[in-house]
Parts: sequence; structure tokens; C-alpha cells
Amino acid sequence: METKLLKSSDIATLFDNLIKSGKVVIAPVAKKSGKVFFERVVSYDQIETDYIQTQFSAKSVVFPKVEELFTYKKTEEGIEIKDTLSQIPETVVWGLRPCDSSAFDYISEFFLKENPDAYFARRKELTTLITISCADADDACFCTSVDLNPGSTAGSDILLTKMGGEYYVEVVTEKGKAIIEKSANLFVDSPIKSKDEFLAKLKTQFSLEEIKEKIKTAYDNAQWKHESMGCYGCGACAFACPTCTCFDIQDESNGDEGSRKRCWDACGLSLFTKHNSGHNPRKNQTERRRQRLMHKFKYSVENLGIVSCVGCGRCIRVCPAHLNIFENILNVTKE
Amino acid sequence: MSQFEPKIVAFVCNWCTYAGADLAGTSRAKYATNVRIIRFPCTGRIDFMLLIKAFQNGTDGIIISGCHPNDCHYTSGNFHARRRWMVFRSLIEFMGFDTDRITFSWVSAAEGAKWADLVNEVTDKVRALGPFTEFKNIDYNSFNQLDNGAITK
Amino acid sequence: MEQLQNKVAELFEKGTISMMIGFQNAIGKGAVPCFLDSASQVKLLIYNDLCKNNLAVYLHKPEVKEAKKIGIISNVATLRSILQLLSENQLWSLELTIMTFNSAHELIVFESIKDVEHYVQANFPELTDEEKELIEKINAMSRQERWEYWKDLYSTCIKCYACRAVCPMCYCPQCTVECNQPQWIKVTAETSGNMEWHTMRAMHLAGRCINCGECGRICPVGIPVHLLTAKMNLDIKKEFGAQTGFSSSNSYALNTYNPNDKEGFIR
Amino acid sequence: MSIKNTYIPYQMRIAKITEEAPQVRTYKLEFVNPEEAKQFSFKAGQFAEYGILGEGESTFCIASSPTREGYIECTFRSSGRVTKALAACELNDIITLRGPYGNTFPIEEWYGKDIVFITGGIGLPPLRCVIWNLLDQRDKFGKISIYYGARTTKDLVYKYELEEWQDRGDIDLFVTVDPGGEIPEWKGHVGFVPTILEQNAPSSTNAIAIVAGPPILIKMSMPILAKNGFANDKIYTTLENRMKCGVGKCGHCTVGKTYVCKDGPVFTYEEVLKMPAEY
Repeated sequence: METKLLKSSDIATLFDNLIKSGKVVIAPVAKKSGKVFFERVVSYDQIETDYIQTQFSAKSVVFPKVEELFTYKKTEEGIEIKDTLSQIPETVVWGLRPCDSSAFDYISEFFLKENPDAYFARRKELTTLITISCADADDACFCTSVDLNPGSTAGSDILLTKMGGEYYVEVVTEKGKAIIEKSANLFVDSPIKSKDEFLAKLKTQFSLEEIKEKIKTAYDNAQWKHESMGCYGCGACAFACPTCTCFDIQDESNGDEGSRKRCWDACGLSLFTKHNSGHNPRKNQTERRRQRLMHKFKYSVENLGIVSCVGCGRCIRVCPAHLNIFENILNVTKE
Repeated sequence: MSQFEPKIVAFVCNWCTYAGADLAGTSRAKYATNVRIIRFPCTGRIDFMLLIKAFQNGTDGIIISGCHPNDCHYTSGNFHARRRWMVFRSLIEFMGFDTDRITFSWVSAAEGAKWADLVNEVTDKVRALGPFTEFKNIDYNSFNQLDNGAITK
Repeated sequence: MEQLQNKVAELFEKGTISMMIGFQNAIGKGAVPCFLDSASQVKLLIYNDLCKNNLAVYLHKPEVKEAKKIGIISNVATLRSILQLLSENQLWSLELTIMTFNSAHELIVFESIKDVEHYVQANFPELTDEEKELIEKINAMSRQERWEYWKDLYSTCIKCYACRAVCPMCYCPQCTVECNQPQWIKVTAETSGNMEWHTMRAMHLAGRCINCGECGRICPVGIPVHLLTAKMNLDIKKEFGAQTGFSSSNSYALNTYNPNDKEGFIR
Repeated sequence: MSIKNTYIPYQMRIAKITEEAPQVRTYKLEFVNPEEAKQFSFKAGQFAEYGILGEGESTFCIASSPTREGYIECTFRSSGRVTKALAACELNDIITLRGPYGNTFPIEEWYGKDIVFITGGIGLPPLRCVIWNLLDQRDKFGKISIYYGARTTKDLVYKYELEEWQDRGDIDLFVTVDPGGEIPEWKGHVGFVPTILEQNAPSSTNAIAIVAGPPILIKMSMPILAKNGFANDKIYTTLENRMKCGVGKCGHCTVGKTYVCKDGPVFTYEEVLKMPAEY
């Protein structure tokens, strides 16, 4: 891995070079609601730099909230179906957090390992992640509990860490290197440095090994009910989550034309599993909440060998009922 | 370029306005052909969602019309409808929706001439306002289209 | 706090309630709704300024309906919700023991619904200054500005339906948004569909919303959706003189009419 | 990049429509593009996503046997948005198809064994594929018995094939209708499937049981099979959950860690018992 230094004053120039390269640049932007979202930007002054965590994760770059799978047109001669793969642009994501970029590792594994997904694969191939490590954390952050840290390079192509008046740059992948090379004059080589003193300090909430072991038998724990009674049954946690991958497929038509789209779906919504007959395999909110948490810490480990929670804390911040994922997990794994 | 011809949808009640429009026809009143009439049993049945759907599917203006107060075939359907419209109109006004494109009116079965005037007037007004693109273009510059890759649209 | 815990323990022991809906401590956020089913857990109960959730929404939960005898700690918004729900015949199967803390931090256990009505009417809340300010700000905008303002907000909506989930008035077993024959509202979270959804939601709550502001407070993307219904409630009060959550026998403003309703736009 | 885009459907022409029962129809489907027909192959037990452009997709099994090439058949009951739109189709209309998806019945493992089918109502179509597959290589199997029931005589599906199977003489066919559902001309059994099953007590020696149908039928049949000595790993069933993608991505069909669409839909009863009861 190459390590370099970049002057803080040059960051805008680097950013402008990215935009000039013609790629779509997605960066944190403060919306009218005062919350910070990833959005396309065209200049550095649009972006928001003061945030602990964006409201939603950057997964929408590779797994958009609404994605057109194909368009169709019915004509006299027959039906014409056109996929949308060729419309996917080259994208750079700027300013995501290490937890977010490590989530890309999990979703890539999920979408590409078995029955690879063409849309995801294409987007992933065209996306470069420029991560900025965290100098601050709040009560909801718990990445150190899931074996990550505020300066982790997992999943990133480039990791920037602010050290006083300059950025310490870790070039993790070839894609990252390509970006650096385009603005080579801004960077100077640097020896490997310790980032620790510039990173946020977090309290470790639990031992992951212990939780992984204990949750294996937690399915029948009576505590699930108490932990999830407050759950309103909305989809906020799943939509904010960087590793939630469930989706719905919907058709939208206007006369003889239309498209088939996929959009995010959430296992917390009561309709998620409901059969047309009225039968619902997961009838209560308790079961739905359990499904979500067990998936993060048990099922994904069994299926892919990865804990699919990166400790970003978004589900805790957005939950209308203030449910707390690590508190819930700790309580249901108590004897 | 040829003149813009707006598409106008009229949601009308079966008992008064529809008959009024019929009268306009039988009395050979000439009026704009831009209007597509959809007949309802009563103004009380006209769901506000239909208006939104109509705009979404590309109409440029909407006429809603029914029996005059106290003339409702079902006694009170239009009174209920009136309350609903009052609330709905102020809601979409608050949301910045172009309420000039929706015209409410009472047209009785005997008012064929009023119907013809109404349609002409609304057509002229909407023609002057131009095509209703606000609603149609709404998805194109939003976040999801950006990462859909359709930024060039 | 102890006052509440002791009272709830007493109610459990007397068999007056079989479930208590209240708040417990949570890491970070301060308070999270909790559900007790025996006196042994009462030490969990807390009540402070951080307890903001409108607990009335939980009265629709199947588990709560099953428990039947319910104790609930309320603020004025919750009380108004309960009154409105009573007027809509939604709570007939429950035996409620309603509690609140008054402004002097004393615990009140209401004897009857009449008492709740008196209490609510004596403490009837107005919109908060913040809400009034925002409504005025939006009203002062030009139409174009308003459109852009809401469009910007709606574009971030993800249709998580948290606004619906936290609303005590949204109790329909099947929401219009879930009807797909025909598909009234797009399932995908695109701006046009989001706008439809919020318009529909607001209209279905017109004259029923009790202005608790929960939907706006909890929106994960920060859309002030509560302003839509709050604005409509102002209109409805002005035009028809109706107020929601005022008594347990309210009539629904859009379900009645007055032949003399005055409007200025129908020709 | 050569990842196959699984979301692009095949176009299928409806070549034949059979009204099976009230609300239940069978479509015989042929590929619009003959090239695709050549590439397409499936095995007994697999399912597909049938769709109407503009309405959406619905999941059901392929009801024809893979031993009959050139077409596929599907049987469905019209109940939701998509199936209603499907039911409104006419001859030669085009519908879409994605698939085949899911695992299969291990038919090769069953050579030389007795096979018992237990099914009810609209549960027969997923098994019809297996039944025809077996019948087309009849000499490789021992005794084949089919227990099939429906609420009323009208609700029995594949009536013409039931007659055909009855006449073959190499199948023990027990067709029954629920008490009260029979008409005067009805000559078959009257009673619930589990009852008929209990009366005839099929032998479990060197035998496989395949159960599909409404949950109540499965629930009531299992103890009877157990009583007759069927081990849990000798009983097969096909699960059905809500599905959208069919390839283990959308998450709708999960039962615990299991994706019904890619790990199933065919499971032995032993596997089913190990899952959380969320199906």
C-alpha cells in the first residue's frame, strides 16, 4: 500500500480534478431538512464537511433506492425490452466513513458470490470510494465492537485521515492509485504513520466473538418480545443500513410503455413476507425485528462468514422508537 | 411551431354537469375540443387521488364540476365534496402546487352555455400557462435518478 | 418517578392493569417505550422530558389488544390521541388506565374519560412556536419557492412509512398505499410518488390529526410532514370551527357539512 | 463482463388455455424466440417468475414435465394483481418468464422405490411435473400412489389427467373431495386427504412420500406418515414463500438463513423441521 500526504489547502483542487475527469461525484450535502445526504455535486463548496455520519449510507451508489432494471415498449411487431446497464456512469464517492466502505465488502460478497447480480457488478466495477476517517463519534457509533475502527481501510480505494494541516493518504487499491495519479502533483510520498491520535475514541460495547457464539441459540430467547415491542414496524433502520440488501421489484407503466424497477424493501414492514392468501410467515413485529438482528449477527455469518453489521449506528439514530441494536443484541444474548 | 394544445380532464357529476355538457352538445354550442370528460355518480365520489393521477399521467388542466349546492341528487354529496376541496386546495397550495390548473365549478343540467364557456375559458387559461411540466419532470433531477445513471436526462 | 413506579405496582397487584406502556432508559437517546406485564419490572419505568413518543399508537398493537387491561403514561398529545381514537370507536376493546404528569410534576391517574376531557380542555395545546414559524415561513414563499422547497424535501423520502407507523390515527388494517389493484401510489420512492404519498397521507388525516408532531419529529430524512396536517387543522378550525382530540365525541370535520360553508374558488 | 442479467425475462406466447377449476387456469407457453427455447432446460420441482409487463411478476412452479420438451405449462389461481392480469390474457398473448429457479426433486435417487404423493387443491400442479416425469419412465419406479383432494369436485384440477391416470392401471390413485363438496354423480372418495391416507396406510418400506398443499393438509398428514414409519428425510415437500427475485437476493423468502428460492423450494421434512417456523 502506498502512503502519501496531501495539504489541506489542496483538497479542493483534488476534488475539482475529480469533477473535471467527467465522473459522477457523490459527496455529502446538507439538504433543506438540515440532514446530510450523499448527492451528486459539481463543486467543492457544495459539500458538507461537518458531520459525524451521513443520514443514509453510500450503498445507494451501487444499490440505488430505485433502480430501473429495464424498459419495455409494446409495438405492433412485438415487445422490445431494453436493459439499463449501459447507462451506469463512472462514479466516485467522496467522504464516506470507514464503516460505510467496509459495508461495501459485505454487499459485494452478497451480490456477487452466488448468482451474481449484473447491475450491482457493473456499478461496483465503476465506483471508486474515497473514504475519510472519523475524528468524531457519537453515542450511536460502535464500529470498534464489530472489529472495525474509525481508521479502517476495509473496502476503501483511498483513505484520507486528517492530521493537523494535512491529510494522510492511504492508497489501498489500483482504482485509488488511478485517481491519485491524475493529480500526482498534489501528493508527496510519506512513510507509514500511526493514525491513532487523530481518530475518534469509542467505547467497545460488546465482544463480537462472544455475541457470535451466544446468538446461535438466541432464537427462542423470551427477551425478544420485550426488546421489540416498541418497534413501530417502519423500514427506517433497513433503509439507513449500509448492509441491508432486500429489495422489491415493481412495474410502472404508462400505456404501452413502462419499466420494471427494483427498490429497497425492509423486513420490518409487515407486508414484506405476507402471502396473497393472507398468511404471514412472520406475523408479529417481534419476529420481524428478530429476523433483522439475527440476519446481521447469525444468518449472514452462516451464509457468507461475515457479520453484516458495521457499527455505523444509523439504525439507532433514525429509529423512531429509539431502539438500540447493540443494546437489543446484548439483552437477547444474556442467559 | 404550432400552438400548444393543452389536455384537459373534466371530472363531472352524472346528474348535473354531464347532462349540462350533453345539453351544450344538443344545442350545438361550440367549445374547445381539448376536454376529456369522465363521468362520476356524484362529486362526492371524486377522490383527490384521481386529480394527482391525472396530472401524473400528463394532463395539463383539470375541471371538476357538479350540481349546485342544494341540488345534489344524493342530497349532500356536493356539500361533502365542497369541504374536501376546500381542504385539498389549501393543502396543495401549501405544497406549492399550481392550483390555477384546477378549476372547480357548479354547472347544472340546464346550463349548457355555462359549460361551453367554462371549457373555453379553462382551455384558454391553461394554454396561456403552457404545458404542465413541473410534475412530469419531478423525478428526473432527484437523487435516485442521479445514481440511476440517468443524469443526462 | 417513584410515585409512578409505586402506583403502577399497585395497579398490577390490584389486577386493574395487565400491561403498562411507559418509558425506560436507553443508551444515548434517553428514553425508549417499554411494555411491562408484571409488577416485578416497575423499576424500569421512568418519566422525564426525553419521553417524547406518543404512546397512543401502541394501543393498536395486537399484543396490546390481547392484554386488554392497559395502563398508559401520557402527555397531552397522547391524551388527545386517546380522545380522538375514542371518538372513532377504536378503543372499545380496551380497559384503559390513563396516567399523566401535570405541570407541577404530580402524577394524575384519571378516573374517567370525562376527567381526561376536562384535563385536555384545560391544557389544550397550541402549535409550537417553531411550527408556527415554519408554517408562516412557507406561506410567505412564492408558489414556485414552495414547490421547490417541498420537492427538495420529498426527493430524500425513502418511503419507510415511519410517519404512518408512529401515527396513532393511522390504524387502517390496509393502507391505501398498499392497495395495488389499481396501484394508487407508486411503490418506488421517487419524488412524484413520494409527493403523492404525503398528499394522500395528509388528506386522510385532515380533521383527524391531533398535531402531536411525531411524524415530523421522527422522520429519518427530516421532512416536516407534520406541517401539512398542522396547516390543514388550522384551516379546518378557521373554516369549520372543528378541533380534533377535544372530546371523546368529536365528529369528523370532513364527514359532516354545513350548507353555508363558504369558499372563494368555485365558480 | 459476462454476468448474465437474470432480470431480463423471456417472452412467452400462450399456446393453449385450459380452465381447470373456478379461478384456476393452465397455460401452455411457447417461446417467442425459438433460440431461447433451445437454451432453456429445467428439472422437476423448479419454479419460474411469470409476469405481465406493467403489472409485475408472480411466482409459481413449472407444472409440465421436463421430459416433454418445447413448451412449459403453468397452473395458477387468480388472486392478486399479477395473477388477475395473467388470468385476463387470451390465446397468443405474450407474457414474460424468468427462470427456472430453485432446486429439484432428486428423482434419480428414487429409482426402484415406491412413491407416495399427498396433495390437495392447488398443491397438485407442483407435483404434476414430478408425476409426469415419473410416468414417462414408469419402469424405473415401484408402486406409485397419489392421494389428491379438493374442497369440492369443481375445485379438482387436471380432471382430464386424473381420469387418464385412473385408467392407466399402474398408479393407485385416490381422489377425494371434502365432505359436502361432492355432487351426486361423484364416484370417488369423500373425506379429507389425511383421513383417506390413514385408511389406506401406505407402506413405508423402500418408499418416498411427497407432500404439497395447504398448511393444514401438511400438518395433518405428517403424523399419519410418521405412524406408517416414514422417516423425516424420506418425506419431501415444496415450500412457498413470497418471492420477488428468484435468485436469493431480494430477501423476501428467507426462513432463518435459508432462501426458499435458491436453497429450496424442495426440502425434506427433516430440513423443514430444522428451520425456524417462519414459512
